[in-house]
Amino acid sequence: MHHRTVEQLAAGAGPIHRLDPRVKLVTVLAFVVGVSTLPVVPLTLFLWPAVLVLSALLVAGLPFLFVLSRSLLVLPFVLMVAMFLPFTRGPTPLWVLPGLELTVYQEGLQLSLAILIKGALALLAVEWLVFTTPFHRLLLAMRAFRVPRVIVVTLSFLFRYLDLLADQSQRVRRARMARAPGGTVRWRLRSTGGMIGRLLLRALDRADRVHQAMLARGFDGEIRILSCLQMRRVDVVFLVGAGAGLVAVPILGLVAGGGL
Amino acid sequence: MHLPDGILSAPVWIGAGAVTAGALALCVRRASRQLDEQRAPLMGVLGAFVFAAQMINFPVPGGTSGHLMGAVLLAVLLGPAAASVVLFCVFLVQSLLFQDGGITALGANFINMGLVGSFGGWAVYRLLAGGGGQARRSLAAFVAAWAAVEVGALLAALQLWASGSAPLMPVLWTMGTVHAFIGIGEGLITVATLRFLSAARPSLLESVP
Amino acid sequence: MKPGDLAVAVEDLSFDYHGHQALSGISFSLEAGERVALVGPNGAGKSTLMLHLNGLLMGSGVVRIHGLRIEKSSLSKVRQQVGMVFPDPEDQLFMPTLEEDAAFGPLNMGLSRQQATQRARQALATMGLAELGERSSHHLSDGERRRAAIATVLSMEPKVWVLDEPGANLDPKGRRELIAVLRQLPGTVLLASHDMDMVVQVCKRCLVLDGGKLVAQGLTEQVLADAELMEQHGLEVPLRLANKQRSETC
Amino acid sequence: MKPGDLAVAVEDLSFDYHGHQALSGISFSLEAGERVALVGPNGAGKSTLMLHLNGLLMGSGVVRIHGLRIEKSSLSKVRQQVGMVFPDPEDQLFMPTLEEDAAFGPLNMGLSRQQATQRARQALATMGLAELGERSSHHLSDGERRRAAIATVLSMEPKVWVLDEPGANLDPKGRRELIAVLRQLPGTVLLASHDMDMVVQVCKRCLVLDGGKLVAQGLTEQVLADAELMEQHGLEVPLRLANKQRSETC
Repeated sequence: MHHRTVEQLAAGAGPIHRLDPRVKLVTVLAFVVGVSTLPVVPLTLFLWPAVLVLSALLVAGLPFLFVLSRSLLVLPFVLMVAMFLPFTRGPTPLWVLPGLELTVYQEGLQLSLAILIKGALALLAVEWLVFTTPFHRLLLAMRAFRVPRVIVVTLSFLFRYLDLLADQSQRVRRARMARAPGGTVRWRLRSTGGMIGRLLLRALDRADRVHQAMLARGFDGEIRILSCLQMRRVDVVFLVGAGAGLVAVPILGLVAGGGL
Repeated sequence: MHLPDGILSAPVWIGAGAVTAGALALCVRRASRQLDEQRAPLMGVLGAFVFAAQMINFPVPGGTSGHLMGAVLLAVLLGPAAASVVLFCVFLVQSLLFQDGGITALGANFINMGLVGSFGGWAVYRLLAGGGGQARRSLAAFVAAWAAVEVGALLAALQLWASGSAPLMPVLWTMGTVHAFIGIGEGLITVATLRFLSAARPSLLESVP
Repeated sequence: MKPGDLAVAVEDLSFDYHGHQALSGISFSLEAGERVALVGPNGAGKSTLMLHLNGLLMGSGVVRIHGLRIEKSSLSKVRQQVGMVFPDPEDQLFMPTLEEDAAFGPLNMGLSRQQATQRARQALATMGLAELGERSSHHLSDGERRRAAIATVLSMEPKVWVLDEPGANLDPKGRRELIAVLRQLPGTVLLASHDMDMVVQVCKRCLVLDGGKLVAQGLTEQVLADAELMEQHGLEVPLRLANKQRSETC
Repeated sequence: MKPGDLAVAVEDLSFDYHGHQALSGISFSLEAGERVALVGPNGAGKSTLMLHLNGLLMGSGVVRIHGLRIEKSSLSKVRQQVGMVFPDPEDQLFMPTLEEDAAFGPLNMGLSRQQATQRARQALATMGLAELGERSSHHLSDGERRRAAIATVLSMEPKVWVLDEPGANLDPKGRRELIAVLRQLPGTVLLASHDMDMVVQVCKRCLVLDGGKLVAQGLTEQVLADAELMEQHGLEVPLRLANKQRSETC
C-alpha cells in the first residue's frame, strides 16, 4: 500500500527529516494557504512557489520522479471539474474548435490551468511534509498545537492499526476470490455485507482487547509518552528562512492582484 | 470525491473551514463525554476499519465500482458526534498520507462527506426507521446512505460553483448523476452490512446513544 | 510421465514482491492423491507459494493443475479444482450463516440453489457441524470454526487441497480432530504447518522451503529427522521422530 | 503459612458472564518464584481466570497478590505488580514505536521520562530488540513481536507474570527462543498454553481447568502424564512425557 512507501521515506535521516515537525507543519500550512489564495493571473506568479517547493524536495533528497508522479493525482479531478471552464468563461475568445462550434476562452483556460497548478503545488508541499516526517512525529506537532486530544489519540490508533486491518481486508477478499470465480450481483452484495460486517466486528473486538492491554499496564485515561519536541538552532534558522520565502508569495499576489 | 487544494476560492474554503471547526468542537466535546477516554482505542480502530472496508469493492449498476464511505454506518453504530470525529480523522489521514483531498479543502470535504452523512444521514435513518421492523430499517438505511452521498455531491458542486471553478448547471448535473449511481452502491452495502450485524450481533444496534 | 498424471506441477516459479524475491526458481510436483507437507520458517514464502496454486498470485513460471495451466482464462476452472484453506478461519467465513458460507463456493460454480444447499449440508455434516448450519460463525468455538472453514471448501469438492497453517491456535482436542480430518480429505493435499508432529502424522512426503527456495524434499520421516537440515532452516526434529530414533537406539 | 508469603492467592473465585457460569469456586495459590502452568481445552475459562489476576475482571471471591487484596482501590498497585502478556502481541503493541510501548507501563507507574526511557531500553535490550526501539511493530517478525510484547511488561518489573498463550503462531525457532525467555523470567509465572511440550519445559507445577472449574493440580510431569485425565479434558499427554514413559518401560 502507498502509505508503507510513505513510511519508508519518512524514516530517513537527512537534515530535513530531522527538522522539528512543528516547523515543517507550520511551513507547509502557510505555503498551501498562500498558494491557494494566489490570484489566477498572471500564471508567472506560480513560478516562485514552484521554485520554493521543488528546491525543498531536492534538499530533502526524496526520489524526485516518484514524488512528481504522485502529484499528478490531482489531474483526474481537476480535469473532470474544470473541463467546462475554457468553454464557458469569457469574454476573450482564443480560438474556435473546428466543426464543434465550441469557443475556447482565454480567461477560462487560464483559470483551469491555475487550478491545476495550485493543486499540484499544494500536493507537492504535503508530500514534502509527510515524506520527511514519521506520522507519530506529526502527531507530536499536533499535540503541541493543542489539537483536541480525542483527535490526536484517534489518529494515533488509526495509523497504528491501519495496516493490520487493511491486511485483514485483503485476506478476506482473497478468501472470497478463491471460492468465487463468478456469482450473481445479489450474491456478491450479500457477501460484501458479510465481509464488511465481520471486519467491523473484528475491529470492535480488537479495540476491546487493546483497551484491556492498556488497562493492564496501568492506563488511567491519560496517554503518557516519552517523546518531546525540542527546537534547535537549525529549526529556528529554517523557520526564518522559510518564512521569508513564503512572505514573498502573498506579496507577489498582492502586487499582481493590485495590478501594480 | 475529495476536493483538492486550489479548486475552492478563499471565501469558500475559509467559510467551510470555520463551519468545520465549530461543528468539530461540539462533536469532540460530545464524543469525549460519550465514549470517555477509557475507550480511547475504539474510535481509532474504527477509523482504520473505514479504510479497510473501503478496500472491498462492489460493482454498481452503471458500470463503476463503489466502495463504502461509511458515514451512515458509523453514525448508526456510534452516534453522529463520535462518527464525525472518526470521519474527520479518516479524511485528515487521506489527505496527508494518501494525497486524496486537499488541506485547505479539508473543511469542505468534511462537511460534504462527514457531517452530511453522520448527522443528516443519521437523522433520515432515525426518522424513516422509527421503531419499524427489519424491512423498514433496511429501507431507511438505504435512503439515508443514498441521500448522504447525493446531498454531499450536490453540496460539493455548489461549493465549486461558488468558487467560480465551474458553471452551475453542468457541474450540478454531472456530480448529481454520477453520485446517484455511487449512492446506490453505498446504500446497498450499508444495508447489507447492517443486516449482517443485526444477525450476528444484534446488541450492537440496540445500544445506539 | 505425462503432465496430465500430476495433480500439481510447478515449473521454475519465481515471484517478485515489491522488489523482494519472494520465490525463486521453484519446481516440484504432486501426484494425484498424494499428501505432501510444506515446511519452513516464517517468511520462507510458504503462503506466497500456496497463493500461486489457485492463481491468487501469478509469478513467472508455469503452474499446472491436473494438466491445466493457470492463466487468466483458466482461473475460474482452476479455482473449482483447487480448494484453499487459509490460516485464519475468520477470513474465510463471511456469510451470515454457516450454511450460506458452505453454499457460497458451489453457487459461484453455477450450481442451482438446491444443489448448492445439498452440497453445503453434506459438507457441514461431514465436518460434524450438521446442527450448526443456521448459526453465524461468530458463535462457534475455535475448533468448530476451523472445521467450518474446511467445510466451505469441501462443498466445492476440489481435487486439490491447499491448506495454510490449519492448526494455528487449536487446543489439543481440536488439533487431534483436525489431524483426523486432514488424513481423510479426498484428493491431493498440500499442507503448510509449523506443527512438525502434525506433519509427520498427515504427510508422507515433505518439501522444505527457506528464503523463497526449495531447499529439500523427500520422505517426511527422513527429511524431518535430519537434525542438521532442520537446525539450518529454523525448524526442529519432531519429537515423534526423535522418539523413534531413541527407541531404536535403546 | 501467612498469606503474605504467597505471590498469588485465589479463594473461591466465581464469575458469571451474561448468565453463563464462566468460573466457579476456584481456589489455588502460587508461591513466590514458582512457575505454574494453566492448561485446559478452549473455553475452559483460562483467559477469564487470568483477567481476574490483575483486576481486569472482578468476580465474587478473593484474589490476593502478595497479600494485597484486589479491589477497586488497590487496582493501580496491583497492576504494577502483575504483568499480563496477551495472546495477540498486536493488541499489546499499540504505541507508534516499540520504545514508547515499552515505556507506557513505567510512565503510568509515575516514573520520570528519564527513568522510563532507561527501563524501556533495558527491557528491549534484554529481549534482544535493542536496535529496534524506533520501529513500529508491524515491521517485526512474529518472533520479535512476541518478544516485544514481553518487553513492554518486563519494563514494569512485575513480581508476577501472567501469560496467556504466548506461543501462538510461532515457527519452531521462534518457539524455542520463547521457551528460553519464559524459563528466565524473573518472579512468579502463571502460563496458559495449549503447547503441552512447552508447558513441560517451563513449568514444574500445573493447574487443569475445565468448564470453569479447577479439576486437577500437581506436578506437571505427573498431571500431564495421566492419560485418562488428559483425555477426559480434551488435552493430551505431551510427547516429551510419553517418550519418557516409553524409555522407562523399554
